[in-house]
Amino acid sequence: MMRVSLAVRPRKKPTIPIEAETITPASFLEGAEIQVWRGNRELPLDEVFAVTIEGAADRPEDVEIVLSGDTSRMKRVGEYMDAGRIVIDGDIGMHCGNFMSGGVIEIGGNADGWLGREMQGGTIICRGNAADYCAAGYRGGRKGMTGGTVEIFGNAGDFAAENLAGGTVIIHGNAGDMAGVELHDGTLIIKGDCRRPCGNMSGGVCVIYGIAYDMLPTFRKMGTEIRDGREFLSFTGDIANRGKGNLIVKDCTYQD
Amino acid sequence: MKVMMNTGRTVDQGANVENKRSVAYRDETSTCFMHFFDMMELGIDEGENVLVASPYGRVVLTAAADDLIKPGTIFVPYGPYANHIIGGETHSTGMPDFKSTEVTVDATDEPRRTIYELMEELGGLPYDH
Amino acid sequence: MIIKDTVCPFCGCLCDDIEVTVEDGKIVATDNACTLGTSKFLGDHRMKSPIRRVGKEWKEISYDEAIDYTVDMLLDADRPLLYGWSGTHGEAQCVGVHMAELLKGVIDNTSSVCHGPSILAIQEVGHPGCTLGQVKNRADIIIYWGCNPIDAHPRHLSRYTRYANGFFLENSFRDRKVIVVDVRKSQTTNLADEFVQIKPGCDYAVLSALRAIVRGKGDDLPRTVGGVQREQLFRIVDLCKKAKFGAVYFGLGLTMTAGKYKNIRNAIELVDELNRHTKFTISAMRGHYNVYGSNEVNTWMTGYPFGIDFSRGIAFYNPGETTAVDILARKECDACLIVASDPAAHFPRPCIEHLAEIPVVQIDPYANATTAFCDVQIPVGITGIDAAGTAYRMDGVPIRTKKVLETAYPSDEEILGSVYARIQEVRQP
Amino acid sequence: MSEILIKNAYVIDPISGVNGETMDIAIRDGRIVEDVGGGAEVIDARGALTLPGGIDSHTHICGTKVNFGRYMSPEDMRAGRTARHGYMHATSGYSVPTTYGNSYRYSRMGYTTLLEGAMAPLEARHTHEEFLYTPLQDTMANALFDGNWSILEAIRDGDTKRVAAIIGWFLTAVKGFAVKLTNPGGTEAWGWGKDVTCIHNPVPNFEVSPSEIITAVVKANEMLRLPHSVHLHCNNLGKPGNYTCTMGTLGLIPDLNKKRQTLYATHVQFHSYGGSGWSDFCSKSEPVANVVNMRPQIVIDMGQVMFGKTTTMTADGPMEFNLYRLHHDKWSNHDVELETGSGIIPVLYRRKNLVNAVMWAIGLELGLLVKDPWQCIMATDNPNGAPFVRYPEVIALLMSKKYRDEEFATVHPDTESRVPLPAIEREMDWYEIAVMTRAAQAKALGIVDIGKGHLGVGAEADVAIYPVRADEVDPAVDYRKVIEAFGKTEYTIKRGRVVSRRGECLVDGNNTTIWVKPKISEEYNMANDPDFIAKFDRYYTVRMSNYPVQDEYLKRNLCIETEAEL
Repeated sequence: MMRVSLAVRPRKKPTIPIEAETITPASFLEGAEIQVWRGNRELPLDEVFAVTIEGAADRPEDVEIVLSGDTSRMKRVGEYMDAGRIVIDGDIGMHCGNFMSGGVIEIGGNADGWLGREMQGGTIICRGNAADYCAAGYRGGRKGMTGGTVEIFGNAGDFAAENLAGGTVIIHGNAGDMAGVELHDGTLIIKGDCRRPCGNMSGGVCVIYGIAYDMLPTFRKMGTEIRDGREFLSFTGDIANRGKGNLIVKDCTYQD
Repeated sequence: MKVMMNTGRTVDQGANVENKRSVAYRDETSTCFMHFFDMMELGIDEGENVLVASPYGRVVLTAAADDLIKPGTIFVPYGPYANHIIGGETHSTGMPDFKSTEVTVDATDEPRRTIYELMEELGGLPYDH
Repeated sequence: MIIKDTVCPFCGCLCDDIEVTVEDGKIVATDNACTLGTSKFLGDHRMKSPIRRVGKEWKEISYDEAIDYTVDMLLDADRPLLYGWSGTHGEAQCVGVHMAELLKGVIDNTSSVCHGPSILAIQEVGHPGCTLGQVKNRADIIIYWGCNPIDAHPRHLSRYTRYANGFFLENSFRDRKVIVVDVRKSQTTNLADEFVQIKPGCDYAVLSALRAIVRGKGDDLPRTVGGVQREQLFRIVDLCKKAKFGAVYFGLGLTMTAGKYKNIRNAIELVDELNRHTKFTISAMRGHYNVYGSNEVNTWMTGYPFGIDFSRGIAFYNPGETTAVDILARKECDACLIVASDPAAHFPRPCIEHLAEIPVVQIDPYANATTAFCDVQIPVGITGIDAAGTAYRMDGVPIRTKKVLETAYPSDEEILGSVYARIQEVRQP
Repeated sequence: MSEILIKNAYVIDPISGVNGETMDIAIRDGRIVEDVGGGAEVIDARGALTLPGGIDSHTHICGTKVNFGRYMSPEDMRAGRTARHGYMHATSGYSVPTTYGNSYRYSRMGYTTLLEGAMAPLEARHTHEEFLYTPLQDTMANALFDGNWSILEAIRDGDTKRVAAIIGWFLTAVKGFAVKLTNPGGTEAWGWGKDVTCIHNPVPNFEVSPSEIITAVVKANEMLRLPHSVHLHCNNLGKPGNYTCTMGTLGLIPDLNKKRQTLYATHVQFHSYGGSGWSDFCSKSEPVANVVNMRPQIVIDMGQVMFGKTTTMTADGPMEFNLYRLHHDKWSNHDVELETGSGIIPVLYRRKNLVNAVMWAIGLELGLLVKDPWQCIMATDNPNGAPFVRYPEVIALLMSKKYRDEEFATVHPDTESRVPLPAIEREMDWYEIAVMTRAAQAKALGIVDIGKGHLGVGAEADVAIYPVRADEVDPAVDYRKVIEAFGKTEYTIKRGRVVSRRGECLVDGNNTTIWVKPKISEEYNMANDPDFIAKFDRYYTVRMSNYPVQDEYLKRNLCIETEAEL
């Protein structure tokens, strides 16, 4: 096992983002010098982090990376990660786990926007809140997340699981506006409340255990079903879009 | 009183947008258009000042009655006064909530400030040559 | 001297039939222009020379000193933001893109707080549109949604829609129907044949409902949607399907409200659906006279219309992350060059608070709210009045604006060209 | 005075009648000369294949529609991104790259001249602006006349001279190079959401048919003595069974010009479809190629499709809407008042899709079945059939039966019963490829006389040196070497300067825009025609005085003046 500890050093301009897509288990195997970017300057990893490496590994599965300190502006950590483990003690910046295909990312604090964007596999666990576009897609693309699991223990921002095309997204708290918008396939579970879920949905499943506020008028009510001993309302839609998705909600309100 | 603040372009705002030091621009962008009923509830008349506050800041505007405005909402022409109390949240779309900020409106005796006074409050230095 | 067929550099209508009267080196009158255009042509109180803030004082400096300051500021920055651009010509915008590329900075234009969401929607579903003349000559139904042209684009109705006769419409006022959809009554709603008043924040739901009706699924809808009776929605769909040519124009009432670009996407998909029955188009009511040009220039040079981050050398685009309001509100830039716009008047408060903390240079003919946050401001000629150049109308038609006044002010293009040349000396020897 | 001497070049220069001769090429101040002094820069070509600079006579690289293709496709822009380095600006995009992306990628493939296939006159300024940022190729643009109201009216009135006069006015105003008809009449019908279904179908409200438009404009084009012929995108693009419409159209064309063809029919692959629907869709390349073989007045380009992702864009608005209804992806449309239309959608051509596989085969069949390579130009209608970076593969497919067979084995199995491709043995040689990629283009466009497409003394020194020994490599066997060689030149020389070397672009570039100006008598000068002016003022939304493209947009340009018979 290799354990890599990265402790953020104090920074003069702490809000200028750092782009660190090089922080993945695989890159520490190669032994090459790892660079990150602060704005338009490329810097060696150890200028930004105090780096401690214990043990050794010859495959990414055996690498664990632990980030500590203020990592809230560190973007793209774990991008394209395919195996191994990244543990983030605090908050993490945007695009954590983009295109991830395997392994585990565990975030102790909050995650900024686009957590697990276009994720293909693996697991992301966020103990705090996730900001907008959690498990979503890219501008202009037709497919968002296609596989794997994202689990948020806090709340999610707006456009959660936008363009979801596979995999499972579980939000234990509330989701914001337009969760599951353009959902094609896969499963979105929201344990709390949300607003205007699943607009333009064409397939897949979304279950909301709380209240769906401002439900869209273009979901056809199919009846009720029992989940965990409680009665839920079952809808199909979005009929604005020839949609065949299933939207199951505990309760809902409309903008009438 | 809690209301939803809408902002937008108006002819008078646009006609003076290249001359922000003008009284006309200041007067237009510091006007709080609201329904007569809401003004009655606040106990104010046309031309009196109101204090409009949001979690991001507070600003004094001059009330004007407009029966096109729905009760429970106010309209403030797009400009520095409205922006003084709008947050930087864009829902990750790049676009702030210019048309839907929840604010409180109260009657006030405080005077309305100039644009440069607003800018000074935010750390700017007026230029008035 | 009267100069005919002058192009108005105010709004996206880019009217090119203005007559400008120039006497003694000043514009004294305009003909055909609206209130907005006239005020711009007759504008006064220009800044005389570049200024620099020194402590609590303003000091006049030379153009060379101002350019030096700008160059140093930009070269020192880790993440410079180059913002504005919609109020200047394509030629200047091109220099801006080259500069952003060489500096590895972020370049964004005012569309991010205007029709940026419309662009995001177009990137998801495309854009069935047309030039304004197509509407003038053919459209028998016009829908204004979330916009108020009487105030923001005063001649739109007379040149292209309500009052404009065309090849296939000899009596426009009689033969065209105008529907206005908005959350509030306005001057424009008074001119409508039909006004649809919807509750704030309900545009998306109403658009979804209309799509369902066009698809013949209206019976599944509730009785009212977003404050609108279902019967009214049916009536509107019926009018649209019966039309020979329909045109939707939308404004910030759709781009700025909850859901932002998803509202526009829904509107575009409604128009797509209507095209299965008749001819329909949809277009954005663009604000600044050349905001569309800044999108065009950015696109052909970088691949993206706005919000482009060159920090890593290659162009990266992600509005919401690489757009000016987000970058400023999140304090993610450490210097800002502002060209032809006034963010201190038009941006939310947290953005302005960050502008106060970082070095700022502004290139603009007038003192404005942003001046208060500048370290240096460089006055320039007004594009379309004392400098000629290219602008793109709201429908993508490029028009060359004229130079009608002779002044000593350098143009945006010249100032930016000097700054770029100096940056090249350092970064590309 | 700058001088270059290319030594030991293995030259194929069809226009000059050179087929595989090892020789030296002397260049002075941008032109080919007899010889140069001892101080000349020497480039040793070491026997490498040396051709005149490549010419693309039908591509979409600059202008409103192309830029909208970029604008709506941030996902396409994620591919092909490069950072600024040296003289090269940053680039983005795969199927619709940025202007610099287009210019650099064409340059590394040895292309030095490009014709933008479709420019809406009202938006011509935009095309010219983008030309300024396409620095490594000379540029020119076809102006669209398919739905031009004044022309439709003049045709209805039977006044061909007036048709010519109007075309002349517009071409000069917009600094266009040639006359383009895209789905003639169909784009006007699309103004009402309709289309024309065959060449004899009248255009709503104008009482003219596509066949009348085509024949009148072809005559007018010759009256104006334009260097290029009419450039036609036939009606009914992409519809099963459209080959009859295509053959009917080609049959309309008389032989009116001794120097070149009378009609250039573009992307004929998309117009050579049999079947009554998608279920019995099949190739009709043979009858179409036969018509071309019998009619020397016709030149076509292939419109080859290659498998993969791309973006389709055309002035043919109704066709794009039909395509959108098949694909359900995003769709853009842009109608241009009084003139034309356009549409854009992204597509993915799949090997395992029967229709796509048939399309792929048809393009190659046209290339192989048209006997005279001067009559069939290699092109993909970039980016409609495929982005131009796929040209090297298209060339290799034309040169190697082995490669074709290997590819054929990977496509939908039913393709075999729908296309004649597997039975075609022909393998093109280097000379034929040189014809199909530059010489035929220069001749068809009528730009040989200004020094394009050949290496004779006096020609523009546009030269492409490819890293392949044509006398040693057998393209039918070593087709991989062909693909590699045509993908990246050893040297690309533009107007006597080395502009790219092994894929690196070395200069900022400074291109020339070529346009035409027919000299027309005062009697036919539309600028003085009261009816033309009145209609212009009434129906356009731009003032007539603001319409013409100003000189500022042509930094460096070459105007070809013609003596019109008017």
